[in-house]
Amino acid sequence: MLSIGLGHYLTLAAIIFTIGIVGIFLNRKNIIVILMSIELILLAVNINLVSFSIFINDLSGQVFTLFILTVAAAEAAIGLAIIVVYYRNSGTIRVEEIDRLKG
Amino acid sequence: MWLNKKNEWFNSSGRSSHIPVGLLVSIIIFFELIIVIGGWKYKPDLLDSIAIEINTDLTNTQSLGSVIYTDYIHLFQLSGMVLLVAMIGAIVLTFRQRSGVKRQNYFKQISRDRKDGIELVDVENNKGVKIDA
Amino acid sequence: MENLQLIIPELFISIMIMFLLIFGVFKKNSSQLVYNLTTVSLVAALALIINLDAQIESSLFNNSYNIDSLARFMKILLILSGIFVMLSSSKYIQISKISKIEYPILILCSILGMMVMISSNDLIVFYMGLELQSLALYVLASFNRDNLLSTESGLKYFVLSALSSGLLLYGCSLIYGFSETTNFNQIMVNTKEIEYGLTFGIVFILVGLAFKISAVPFHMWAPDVYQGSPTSVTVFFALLPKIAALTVFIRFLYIPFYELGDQWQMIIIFLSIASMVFGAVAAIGQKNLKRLIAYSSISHMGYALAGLSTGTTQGVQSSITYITIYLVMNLAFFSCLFMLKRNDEYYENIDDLSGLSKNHPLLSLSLLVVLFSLAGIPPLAGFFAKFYIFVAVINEKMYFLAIVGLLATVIAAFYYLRIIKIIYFDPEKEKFESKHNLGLKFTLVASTFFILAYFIYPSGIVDIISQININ
Amino acid sequence: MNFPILSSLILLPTIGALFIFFVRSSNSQYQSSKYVALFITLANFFLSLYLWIVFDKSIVDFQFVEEREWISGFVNYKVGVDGISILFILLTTFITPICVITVNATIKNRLKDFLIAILILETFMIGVFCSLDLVVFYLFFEAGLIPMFLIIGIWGGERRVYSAFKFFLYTLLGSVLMLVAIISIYWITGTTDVIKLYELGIDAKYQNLLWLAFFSSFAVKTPMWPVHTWLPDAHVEAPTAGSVLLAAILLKMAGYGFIRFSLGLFPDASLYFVPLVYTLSLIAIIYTSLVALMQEDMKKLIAYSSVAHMGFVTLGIFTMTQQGIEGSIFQMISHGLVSAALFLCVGVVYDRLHTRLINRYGGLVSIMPKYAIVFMVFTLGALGLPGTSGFIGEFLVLMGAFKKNILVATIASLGVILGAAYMLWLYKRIIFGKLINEDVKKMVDLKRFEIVTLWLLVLPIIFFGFYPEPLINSIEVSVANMIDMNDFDKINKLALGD
Repeated sequence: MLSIGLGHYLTLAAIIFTIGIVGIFLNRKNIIVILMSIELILLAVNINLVSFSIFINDLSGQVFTLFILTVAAAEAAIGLAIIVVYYRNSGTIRVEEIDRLKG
Repeated sequence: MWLNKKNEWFNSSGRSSHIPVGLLVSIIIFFELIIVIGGWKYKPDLLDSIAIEINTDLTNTQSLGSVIYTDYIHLFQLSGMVLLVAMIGAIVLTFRQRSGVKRQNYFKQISRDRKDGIELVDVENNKGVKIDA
Repeated sequence: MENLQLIIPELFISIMIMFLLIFGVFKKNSSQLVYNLTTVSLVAALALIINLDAQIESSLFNNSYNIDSLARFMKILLILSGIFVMLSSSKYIQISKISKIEYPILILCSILGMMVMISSNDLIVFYMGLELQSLALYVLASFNRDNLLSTESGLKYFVLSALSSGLLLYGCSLIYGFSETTNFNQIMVNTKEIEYGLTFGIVFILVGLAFKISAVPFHMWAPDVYQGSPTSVTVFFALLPKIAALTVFIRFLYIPFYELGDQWQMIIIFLSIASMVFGAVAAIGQKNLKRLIAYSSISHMGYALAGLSTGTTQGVQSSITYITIYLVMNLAFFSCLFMLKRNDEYYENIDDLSGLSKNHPLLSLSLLVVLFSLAGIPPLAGFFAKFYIFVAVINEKMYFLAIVGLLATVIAAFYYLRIIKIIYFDPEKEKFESKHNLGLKFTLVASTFFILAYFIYPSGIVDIISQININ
Repeated sequence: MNFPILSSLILLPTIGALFIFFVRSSNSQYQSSKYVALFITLANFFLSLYLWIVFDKSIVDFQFVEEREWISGFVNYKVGVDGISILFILLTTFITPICVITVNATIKNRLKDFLIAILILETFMIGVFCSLDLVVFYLFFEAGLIPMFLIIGIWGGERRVYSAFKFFLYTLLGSVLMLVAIISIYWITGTTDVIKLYELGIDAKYQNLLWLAFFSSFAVKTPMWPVHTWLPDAHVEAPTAGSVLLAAILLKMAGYGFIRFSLGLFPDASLYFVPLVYTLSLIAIIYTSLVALMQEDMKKLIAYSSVAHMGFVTLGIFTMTQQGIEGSIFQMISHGLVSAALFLCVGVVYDRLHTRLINRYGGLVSIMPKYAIVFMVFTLGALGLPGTSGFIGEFLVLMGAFKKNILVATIASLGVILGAAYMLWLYKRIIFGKLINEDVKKMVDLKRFEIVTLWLLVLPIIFFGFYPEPLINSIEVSVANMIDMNDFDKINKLALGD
């Protein structure tokens, strides 16, 4: 029988983290996807922290997770607000068209 | 380093050239992370063990609460500030006061009393009254 | 019972944030008033910090919040720069129509976040401070919400900074897992042996921090954000977050990871060399002054990192000296930038400076001083900044780093000279306005004077900094 | 004596510059600011003259030493003079007022800024020659780049931007390695105080690398072949006063540095690298003399001749004999006077005709006889005719060289002949020949201030040509001490014995 150990949680977190990174770097269409990818990364971190916290029997990991959740909410709010104002100005949120600044 | 590709990533030129590179890099990252996990030599027994016993007198939520409001109170307050910033930020960026829209002024409405609303006028015969003068 | 007296400055700023917010909302058209009150409360906070007993080395909240000489010095530096930034940019935000009550409040919030970062001695505290700072900065970058460039810079900064926070967090989670604690001192105790997990945690954290101080190869956001943001925000970006991030860098490298010096030293050296060289080379072709100063600050961060890479107290002190002088130079540079105004429009291209010396001899003289100082030519302050760094680096026999750094100085001198050439050798253009508000003038005069007169008594700052002890 | 005479020498020009800076500018005050500058520089000259008089020439030690804590626990501000440096200070304070006088004709715009730049430059130049601490020396050495860059760039000719950049970047690149070396010396020996370093000595195993680092800086500044290419550009484009300062004083900083630091601090390495220096010096002497022969531009010709003369200087220094070093110092002083004078002469005709091309002139002797006379003296001085100061220098250098290596000395003597060739040919083409060009005929002879400045230079050139004693006296003891201290004599004898 396969019992689920720390390694499995960490692998799951690694997979999610990688998906998040890939999502940011390979996505060309929609900036919202980047926002989601960032949430994925934070999620991966949370899984890591919670599983570590359980396995080393230390609460601070879970506390950390709670604060990360708070921050993630705040970040999503501000991220969406910025996307909204950007959309108002440029009429697009396609990633490949965000190129006015260069030099 | 792959993060240099930022501009290309934002630019539309070089349409698909970065995808294999990105994938490759991601796979490398992933395997590195797996190696990290697999290479945990610190406490090898932990890898296979299932979650350890937790003191059942307190529920997890209770114990979390007890530390958050004591040991981590400064962070708790600070997260309040973070949320405040998020609020201010979202409002200042997206909230627009449209001009030309009629609004209610509640305070004015409820603080209205009789002498503001009614005016008694002595009307002379056959003269009439001018309203909204 | 915690000794809350030690965090009175932080408490004071938090209370001022809330008070000013309420005040600003209920009093109509009070944006200017709130702005001035913010400046005043920063001055008050500065007084409160200075008033704290300098001898106290203490840590609060289960040893997660350090009040020590490093934190004290960096906070003073932080708030002083904040005051000068506020003084110099007040006119700018009125003219570019971003004068809202939220602007100074967000600045206060981000300063609060930076103060937390500076004092942090715990992964969680550090992260919360960092996020408080970054969230306010995202909004500030896109504060000119009707301007495409400003919102785009905000967006780019948001995406990349959030990504770097993610990497950093992942690193934190690994460190937590492998050391079983989030406290810096405890991490040092628990990580005597080197493991893969720790190394990766360090790498992830260093990458995240490198993002924050825009070290190559994690610098790509800096030029775009510097250029697109309103100049008043750019100057903020160029000064304050660097102080906080550098302090955190010092804390990470010298407390939790001190024993693992072999692991991070090569990384820091690489970041340092790449930043110095790339910053110098990439700045050569730039046309926009803000973009140029972004590359220049990338290069300067390389020098600050070179000091850190030595792994010695002397190296850290030289980095702190470097960042102090860097702040003054950038403050002076941006004050000059704020003066390039004509008919309520600000100019920020290098060509706009053409022949400036004929119409504005004093302004161009200060620019001359600032640019030569940025290039590190003696006897100006910029030279001493580099000098201390190289003294520390050469003491560790890192000749390669020193020579590369000095060669990068020569490359960098080229583009600073180019600006000087445009100011002094080229034909003149239309005049700029010569009336400026007092705060801006004061900032420029004070910072230029500092740069010019630094060589008379160089020991002053060094003596203060040499009292900072790291461990 | 407690009066800080050297610091006053250093600071006085800066105070003058500040004074000029803070006086509000208007056209009428342009003149007054010039008088202020002249007054300050002259005061400085007399101060340094006084210094030379009270200076005890028979003492080996540094005199008028001032020491003050500067960067605490690390570097002290330390200045002092010995018989060698006092001459260079005197040269500096002598040439600067002459430059101030010439601004009348050459500088049309931003006179005030120009005077400020010159005064600040004087501060740095004097600082270089009297600093007795490596860091202080480096500070002054590098700081001089700023005013010179501006002088070339703002008031220069057509290609001023290119030349200014080339000048700045070349010299900066050269000197960064010196900074590394200075800091390394601090960590090796624990001090950057030159006097202490003389006593302590530096471990021979470090000397070669350190020597090379210093050499990279001084070689660019001297300039030695093959890094001399910035010099012709800078000279050609700089305004007259700038060229004068550059040729007369800035180039001497490096020669001074060779004597004070390369020989003084790294005697073993200096000996080791003698063949390298000989080779480069000889190439400089022969090659640049040949290049000078082909020049069409007067300033370029003089610039190349400077490179050749500086070749003699480096050659003389690295003979490490009493005669050679004394000759080099003498040559530097003499070249400071002669090249300054030649650039002034070029400036005189350039102001009138606005061209530096040699073939546009010709037959000036009948139009400008006074000019022809002074120019003759300077030409002869430059080619080293006996009776001019140039002769003494070259003669001593060659004497030193013959003592060490006959082949080298012979090749160097060839350079003297080439020098005579290009200088006389230049003189012939400008002063004699037919009067062809109409506009040349309209040229007027020397004005009063030009006569004054040029004769001020003629006098010392001839005086020291016939009576070199005062200069030689001044340097003799210091040079002998340096040779003693580092056992050059013994090494020389050993080398000869082989």
